[in-house]
Amino acid sequence: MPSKQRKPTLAVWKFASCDGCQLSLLDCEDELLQVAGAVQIANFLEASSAVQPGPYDLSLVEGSITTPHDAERIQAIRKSSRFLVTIGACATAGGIQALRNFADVEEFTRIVYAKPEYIKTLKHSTPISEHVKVDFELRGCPINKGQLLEVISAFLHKRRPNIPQHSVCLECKARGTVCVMVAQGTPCLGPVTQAGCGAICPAYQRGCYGCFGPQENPNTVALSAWWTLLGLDEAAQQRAFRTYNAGAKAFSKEAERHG
Amino acid sequence: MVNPISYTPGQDPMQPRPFRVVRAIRETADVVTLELEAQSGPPLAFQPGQFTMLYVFGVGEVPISISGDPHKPARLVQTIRRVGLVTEALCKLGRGDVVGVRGPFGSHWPLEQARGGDVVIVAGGIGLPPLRPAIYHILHQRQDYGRVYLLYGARTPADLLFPEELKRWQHTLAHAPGASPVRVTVDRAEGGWDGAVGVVTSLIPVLPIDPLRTTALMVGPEVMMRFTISELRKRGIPEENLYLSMERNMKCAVGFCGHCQYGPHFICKDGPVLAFPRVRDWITRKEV
Amino acid sequence: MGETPKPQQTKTIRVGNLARVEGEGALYVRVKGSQVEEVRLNIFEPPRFFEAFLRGRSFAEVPDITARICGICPVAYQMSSCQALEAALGVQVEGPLKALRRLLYCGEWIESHALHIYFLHLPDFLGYPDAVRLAQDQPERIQQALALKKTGNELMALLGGREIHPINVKVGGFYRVPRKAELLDLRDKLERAREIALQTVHFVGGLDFPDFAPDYTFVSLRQEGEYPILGGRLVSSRGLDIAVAEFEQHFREEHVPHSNALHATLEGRPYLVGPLARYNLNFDQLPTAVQAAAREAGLGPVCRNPFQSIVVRAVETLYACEEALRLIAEYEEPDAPSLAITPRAGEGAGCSEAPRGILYHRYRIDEQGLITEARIVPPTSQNQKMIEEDLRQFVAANLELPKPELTLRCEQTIRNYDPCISCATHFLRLEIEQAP
Amino acid sequence: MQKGPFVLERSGLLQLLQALKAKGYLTLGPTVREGAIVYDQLSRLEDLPIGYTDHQEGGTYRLRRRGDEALFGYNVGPHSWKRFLHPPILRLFRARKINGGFEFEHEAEALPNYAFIGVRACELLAIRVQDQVFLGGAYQDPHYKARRERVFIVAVNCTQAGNTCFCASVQSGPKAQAGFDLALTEVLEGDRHYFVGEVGSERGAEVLGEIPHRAALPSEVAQAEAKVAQATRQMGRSLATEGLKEMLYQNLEHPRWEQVAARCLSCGNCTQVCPTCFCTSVEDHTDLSGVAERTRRWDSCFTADFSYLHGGSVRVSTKARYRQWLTHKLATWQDQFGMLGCVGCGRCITWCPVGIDLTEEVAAMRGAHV
Ligand SMILES: Cc1cc2nc3c(=O)[nH]c(=O)nc-3n(C[C@H](O)[C@H](O)[C@H](O)COP(=O)(O)OP(=O)(O)OC[C@H]3O[C@@H](n4cnc5c(N)ncnc54)[C@H](O)[C@@H]3O)c2cc1C
Ligand code: SF4
Ligand code: SF4
Ligand code: SF4
Repeated sequence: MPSKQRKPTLAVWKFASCDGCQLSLLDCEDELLQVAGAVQIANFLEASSAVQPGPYDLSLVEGSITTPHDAERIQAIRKSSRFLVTIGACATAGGIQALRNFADVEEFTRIVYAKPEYIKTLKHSTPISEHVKVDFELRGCPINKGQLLEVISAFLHKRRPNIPQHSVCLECKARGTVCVMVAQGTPCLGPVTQAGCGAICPAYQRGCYGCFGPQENPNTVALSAWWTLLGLDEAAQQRAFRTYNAGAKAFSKEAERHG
Repeated sequence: MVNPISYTPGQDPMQPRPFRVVRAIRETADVVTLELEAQSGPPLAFQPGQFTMLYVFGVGEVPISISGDPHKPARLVQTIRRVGLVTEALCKLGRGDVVGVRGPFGSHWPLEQARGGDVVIVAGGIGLPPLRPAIYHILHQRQDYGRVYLLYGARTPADLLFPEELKRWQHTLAHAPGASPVRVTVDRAEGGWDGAVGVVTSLIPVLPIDPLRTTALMVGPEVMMRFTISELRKRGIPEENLYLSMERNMKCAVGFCGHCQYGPHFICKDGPVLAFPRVRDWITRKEV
Repeated sequence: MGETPKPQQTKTIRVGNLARVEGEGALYVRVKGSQVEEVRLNIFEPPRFFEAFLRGRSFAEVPDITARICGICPVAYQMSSCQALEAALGVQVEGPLKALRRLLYCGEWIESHALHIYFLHLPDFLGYPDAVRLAQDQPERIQQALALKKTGNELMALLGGREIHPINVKVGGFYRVPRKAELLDLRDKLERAREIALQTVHFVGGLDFPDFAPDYTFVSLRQEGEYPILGGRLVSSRGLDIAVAEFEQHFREEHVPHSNALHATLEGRPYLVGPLARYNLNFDQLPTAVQAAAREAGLGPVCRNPFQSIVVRAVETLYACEEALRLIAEYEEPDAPSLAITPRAGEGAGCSEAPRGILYHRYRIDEQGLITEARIVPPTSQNQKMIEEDLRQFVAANLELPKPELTLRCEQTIRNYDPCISCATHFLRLEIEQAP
Repeated sequence: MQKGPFVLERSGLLQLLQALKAKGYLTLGPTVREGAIVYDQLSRLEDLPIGYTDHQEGGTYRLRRRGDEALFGYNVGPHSWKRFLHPPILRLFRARKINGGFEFEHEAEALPNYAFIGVRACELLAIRVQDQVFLGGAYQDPHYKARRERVFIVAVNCTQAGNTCFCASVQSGPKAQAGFDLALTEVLEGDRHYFVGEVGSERGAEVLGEIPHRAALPSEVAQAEAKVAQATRQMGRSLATEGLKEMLYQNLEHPRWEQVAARCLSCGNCTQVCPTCFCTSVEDHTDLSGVAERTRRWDSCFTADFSYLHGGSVRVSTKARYRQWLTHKLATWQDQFGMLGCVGCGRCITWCPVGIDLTEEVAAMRGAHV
């Protein structure tokens, strides 16, 4: 990277989330200093108290929109970002907190808070793309740090990130894992889930639980028909589609079928 | 014509050779022609209709037809329309920049068989550059061919490629004075255009040709080629004399990646230039 | 800039967005004359309702779901939920499976502590906005910190499948257990990490600390024979000694309208959890080598200065490396990766030592194994009241400081706790506008 | 050199492994892992799935105990040898920028010499099919070539058929015909346990020469042949190959494609487990420091990217993707390479997570057509 040029500025933002996706950046131990050399970290509260004003060349946005205040905040962030990438299931699909979308938020509030009258929140947890234009969505709960680096270096080199949208099964097979659904009858969401994690669940002898959200062409109906043969009841099927990407359309639609 | 260099075993056909941009010509708002020279090693000899894989460092690699003169292989000439990331990066290159080149790949226009007869060349949009080497070759051996027509359709007058050459070809391609071999049409007339407006296929019914001794070469969007074929068939040109250049996704260009399959054909090695009978059963089908 | 407060002058300290903490929070302090009138650690991290949507989920899904409360300490959530659910289901994980859990947890301690020490806390002491800028002057130090942190992550990735939100933790054990050889592959790295941790102890021991030593009530787990990570009894520096299941009889959370935080109290008083508490209540359980390192760094068996928590974290990191090496050396592959579990109705509580302190979970399940009630008390919410107390005391004692420095010190005071706001908010009260 | 059939005792197999290792081969073969028989390193006979067999159905695979001590009493599992000859992920080059241009970094690839133990007849043909793809045309893939040239193949004839295989109907097995260095048929008869073998190459003869063996008796040869014949009779599935290509070409719009598309997950497993499927994607990356890298990885015609042209995929529907796959295997492959793209191993049937069976699809289309 030529050092004379102004380095592109990077900002990291947080909405309703667990912090894990931001942490993925700090978890890039081997590359962190290289990232810091290639971009100027201009706003990353979790990591730095030096905050520079926008506009920013690249904004990474973590978390979903769950409050009216956040709904406004994201507009301002979009305005000050040249390129906006959402990171993680919260930001791309509403996250686990989108489970409220299928329930009564007020009841939820009563369960959790002693004095629910103090709690004001939106009825739905929504992905960033429902509020502003998003330039690229990086999936995962949490995101894969290799993919995060790929997105950052693609941005720096003005190329398309190599982020496949096909099923987890392709990664599973590349890894040489034995299919847990075929060999053990374990229900697996891999065939309808987007790759990116490295197919870790089947490699650890369990079914994929869908944290990268639906693949590009998910046939959830056919998969769930097979699960029924494997003995999974309706309620369990519904729960399987209602986790970290419950708000993603293909999954929420499928979950509804098992209501 | 020089024979293509074949790949020497032991060398990886997936590894590009660095070429330097010696000239970048902005043809239209979204089309650039690059003239390239090998940084080392022999120049890249090719046959009209062949293509290369152009690699922009770190960005990606795409198939691009060769648009230069096969008789002047010292300079590799390629014309690119900016549609996505790699083509955008290619269009931004300037003199002195380096690109990777692999090739030349694929089949070529049947210029030998076409000798002695009429030739109809039909180009739509960015389809003209892959046909230009054929025109150059015909011009080089003009006496070998009968009547030669170039039917060329573009979106707007501003999108017309190589306008100077089109004018020149009007004379140089002519088999007789006033023959008007170059016939251009646009979808939308703009900026004082007084030429033809409409689809390129509308130019076919009136062409003075000897159908049984005519060879047709065409490049353009698949729909355009389908209609062109049907018009040419109506004129009575035998289907084995119709040639088209096909496009499919391509990752390797040497038949390993499988992406460019089109029915039984690999566009990278059986094509891109294919005689119509070979695609007859496929071209009318969806999602092949 | 360097103004000193005049009598009766009102001064406010406002930090709109706290940096280098996990999650989103703000600080508000109002001082009138020499009187600290209001201290508010304002948390605007939105609520996420975990306890609510856990209802109706299968017990088997809980460790995966609760991990999502916090990306910084997912293992802690998984471990506390597993222990609570196992108590409810009447099974107990012992032997190599338990050892593997402890090992996985060591990974999280190493990773999380290294992150806090070098990336969140140290820049305060050395006057840098962040570790990246610190790295420009002291590249080696940060590279070592990264190597240390990475070793923690590798341990988690091997045992958990990945560093954040591990996928291999299961009620009853694991989905897949590592082969001994896989663990042995990590030995060299852990030995290197131990060296770095030891250097870290020495280095942070030599930092400048303000004199400040409030009389805390410390609370941690304690179990004979080992430094607390998983399970044990709950003890305090004021003589509390109870089973985890009795937690809710002694610890209360109040939803206070005038404050933004839900205040946890022990017998009505604020208390402190986390590294300082663990250290003070369990110094005797540390291996001698680790005790010696602590002493060399200037720590006695008791340390009450929250600014020195950075040293205690370093000591605990050293311990976690030692412990990991011990666990690996003693590991024997179990016959099965997990205990067989038949769902049954029940209730159970579990508690483990997250890097930031005790994390309490309680669940009630029905006969099909579905959750009917869930309760989660994370460390940061327990420390909430204590942080505000500290701020109040610290500001009162340091009113003469110029405002920017006082502000910085206040922020540092908060960072002493390594507060994890993401964790806290699943039950904190928020100040949020009316929903449309 | 051993001319006719030979006999190797059970213990001779260990000696064979040791001889191959001594010659510097990395011995790979079937072993039990994660509930299936996969291909991995073999160092001892105990690494083999002794006494195991596999029960296979569409979408289902289960290991079972056989009740004897057979070393090769099962059929093919989820892995195929293509993982070694045509690895799932391969770096093709690295390049870095230098004064305006770029230069390639050449690193010598340290390739082991593989010895494949237990290659089935269908798999031998599958290797030949891939040879045709990577070595048979105008261009040769040097990566495949380097691996392929060094490989030592010990074939094992199937003495029982799997429930999803159909090698007999595509003439690829169950007996290995060519392409091996040594071929063995396992015989368990009363308390005798031995292999009847055949030499397929000079290299094979040389290795055999280093281990104890003897010429086979006609009765032993007959025993072995009977076992193989039994496999043919047991074959769980079949595929009528006559006129197959034409049948498919005539049925490109058959309603059956829609029906199978409704069940197909477009997950791509069938293409990954298939020992002949060769498609790859080529990806150009750069890392943060600007070093460029080209990698090649297994791809699948079931992805949207596979047929992407500027503006969108050519094959948008699952129907078009499944049709592409099946017609490629069974029809267009014949035009492209003069052979079938399917060797009848049945992997795509077993390892399709929802049990889609190409023989059934073909039969359905034939039924409606013929
Ligand atoms: C044989 C052949 C000759 C060609 N000749 C020319 C030419 O002379 N001039 C010209 O401008 N264009 C030509 N094209 C089209 C050109 O290859 C595409 O426009 C280009 O690949 C688009 O790449 P991109 O990254 O800019 O577009 P994006 O839309 O960003 O595409 C992403 C990727 O998809 C693939 N891809 C997309 N479109 C095509 C396509 N049409 N063909 C093959 N792969 C594609 C490429 O791998 C590309 O990098 C030719 C295509 C083929 C197959
Ligand atoms: S285990 Fe899951 S992800 Fe892997 S191949 Fe089977 S279905 Fe796909
Ligand atoms: S198509 Fe199926 S049966 Fe045929 S070779 Fe491939 S995996 Fe085996
Ligand atoms: S046929 Fe089966 S394995 Fe192949 S893509 Fe469809 S569902 Fe997946």
